[in-house]
Amino acid sequence: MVAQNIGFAIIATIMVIAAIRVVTTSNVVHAALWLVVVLAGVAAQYILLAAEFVAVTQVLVYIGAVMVLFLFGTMLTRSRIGVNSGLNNRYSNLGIPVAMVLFAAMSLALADSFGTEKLPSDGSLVTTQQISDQIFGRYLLPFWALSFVLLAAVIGAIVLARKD
Amino acid sequence: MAQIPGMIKGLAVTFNTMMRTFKNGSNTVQYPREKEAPPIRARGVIALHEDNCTSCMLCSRSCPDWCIYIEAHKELAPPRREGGKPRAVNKLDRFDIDYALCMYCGICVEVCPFDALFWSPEYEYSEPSIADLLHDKSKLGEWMETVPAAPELEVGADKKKK
Amino acid sequence: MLVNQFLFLAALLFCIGVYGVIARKNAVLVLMSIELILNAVNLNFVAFALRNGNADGHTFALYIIAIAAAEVGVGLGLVLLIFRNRRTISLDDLSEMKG
Amino acid sequence: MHSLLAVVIPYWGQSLLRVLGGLVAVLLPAGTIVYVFLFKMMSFMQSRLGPMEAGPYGSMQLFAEVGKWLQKEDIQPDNADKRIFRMAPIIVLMSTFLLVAVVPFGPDAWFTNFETGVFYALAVSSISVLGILMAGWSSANKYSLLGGLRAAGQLIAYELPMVLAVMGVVIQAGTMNLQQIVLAQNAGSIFGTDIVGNPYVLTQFVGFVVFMIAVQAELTQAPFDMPIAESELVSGYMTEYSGFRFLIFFIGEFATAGVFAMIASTLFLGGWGVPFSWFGWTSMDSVANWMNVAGPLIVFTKMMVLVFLIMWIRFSYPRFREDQLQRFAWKVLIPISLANIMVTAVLKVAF
Repeated sequence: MVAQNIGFAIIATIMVIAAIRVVTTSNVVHAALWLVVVLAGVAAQYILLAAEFVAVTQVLVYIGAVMVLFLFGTMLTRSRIGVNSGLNNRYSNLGIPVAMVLFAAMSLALADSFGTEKLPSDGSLVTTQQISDQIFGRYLLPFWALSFVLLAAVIGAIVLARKD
Repeated sequence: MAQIPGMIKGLAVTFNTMMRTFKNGSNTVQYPREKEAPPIRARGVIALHEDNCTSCMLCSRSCPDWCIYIEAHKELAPPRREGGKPRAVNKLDRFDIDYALCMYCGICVEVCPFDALFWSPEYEYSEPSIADLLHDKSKLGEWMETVPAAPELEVGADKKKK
Repeated sequence: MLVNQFLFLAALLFCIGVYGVIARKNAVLVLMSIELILNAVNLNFVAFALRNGNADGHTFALYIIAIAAAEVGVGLGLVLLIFRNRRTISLDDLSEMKG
Repeated sequence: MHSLLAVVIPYWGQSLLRVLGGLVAVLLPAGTIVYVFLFKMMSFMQSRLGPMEAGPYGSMQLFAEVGKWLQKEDIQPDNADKRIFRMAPIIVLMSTFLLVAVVPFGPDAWFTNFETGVFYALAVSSISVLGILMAGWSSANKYSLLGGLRAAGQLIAYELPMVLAVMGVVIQAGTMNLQQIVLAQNAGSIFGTDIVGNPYVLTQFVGFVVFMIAVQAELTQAPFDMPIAESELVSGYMTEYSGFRFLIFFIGEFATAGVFAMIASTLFLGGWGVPFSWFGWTSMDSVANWMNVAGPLIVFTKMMVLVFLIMWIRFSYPRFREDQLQRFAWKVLIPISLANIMVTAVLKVAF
């Protein structure tokens, strides 16, 4: 149990620092790379939570595809090396109190409802088969909806990207 | 689909070349160990036959790279006939070819009216320093030893007209 | 491991993402902040899946990952189109309704 | 499952063995591939002998090259984003090391026995794209940037047919665990004859061809080497790299070729196993212990065969144009692999 907590603490610290760098750094590509660190940390947390399949999917889809798309997009829109001013808007200082209040509210709610409840340490490992049974059984309708969303996204992206 | 036979043929070409190299050895040679005999009339290095040179400067002027440097002075030579006037002849002081510039076109050899320049097939004269590629008169004279005898004319070729 | 440690981490990521959405002007950076928010939500789903001992959370985490991929695809398509037409991807400059 | 040659090894010893094994499993194939294929086979296919001076028959050439690269000056462009520039090659190499972690080398000789091994392999192989994009962007060089963007576009496009080709194997084996896939192939039978087991290269031939083409593209080897097209982009994303940073890219390229070939041999050629019917084995537990030693050699042999294929194609074909490359992925490979999945699924249900 202790080893897992130490792992959690290290990964969580790295994730929070990286997430703060994502929203404060003054270079778009650096922000994207910090975001990669956050996403890899999330994948590591999934492994701590015994969610192997979701972790691997996270790496495959987020790091392998989404972040590459991001980097692609930023590089195509002329992101320069070095500091790029003007990434924040006029209300940027407004964000800090909003985020603070939001976090305070959430922590109160979380501390109130879960307190020191422990995760089951001997929880049975969720197998890939269980997940697939869920996807193609109980949650088939959202899966269909999702496939239509993806199809629409593909068509939409092609339409947007075409020159004429 | 129509390209597939061609693609397989392409793979076969490289594979057959590999097997041939295994069996018969390569088309290349391992240079410092084995040396290929240069072909006849190979253009290796230009040799100078100093006695034939009259410092006429034709080679130097026709050189596209200006890599031939000639300096000479006039001297009085004894007359040919008894009691005649002494002749003025050009005495060669300097005849350098800068092989760092030379492009081995051979125009100087062609243009020389007195057969003072010859092609030699020697090619191993690279130097660690570029300045050493400037061959002077004596070095160019040494190359004369390596100049082969002129090969036989081909059948039916015109003899040089006198 | 406590349930709350994961939930607090997710809440923190969520709030950082919210700050990013409010504070950033660059469209790509706003999309990245939205990714942070989605990941915080996913972390919650998976943590609750372990707490409740079933695979529902995993399933929906996968669905959200797929949705996020689609969102980024379309979002970046939009950003590129805007960049092609306006030579800028600053959201403040896109407030007018003229084409 | 912790008896290697019937010797019980403590946990720390196993971990140490795994780390060392990982290093060997990445670097040894890379060196062998570079010497046997890049130096010698390529030369022979061009009717020349290749390096001959360093060591007998040029066998020490590799060490000479490494020495040369290590003593070169480490140049970083003035305008480069230095930190990212330094990180990029390491990320590319890291992807290779993560990839080798799931390849099984014997009944007990594996690094990790991941339940979703195939999926994991496909996921971590895509990390190298990040390193390539980082290298291309941070070099502050338009050729590098173009090369990086081309590489990213190509690698994403060919990732899809690769995943889809593997799906056929996963459906037929009914598992994503590479160890189980090896077992399914070697203990299986085709229509009752189990003389060669059931290597999926026979039943999944279409998948195998698609997978190998996609591997060729993922490695940016010759018909697909548009990202480093030297006649137009100098050397693509590697243009600004020199010295040991280039060496890391170089090792990464050929080590990844080796590891991908290992994965392909595990998926399609039966991996570390020999057909179990030869020795009368029936399950994983009845496999003799000496397979832990013979297994790596068998994997290595199969890897060499597959790398020979990859390199043979690399040395034979001219380069695709960028639009041909993309069209080939989206209009040929993906439909074929989708059809392959459909046919496999239908047959799996039917039998």
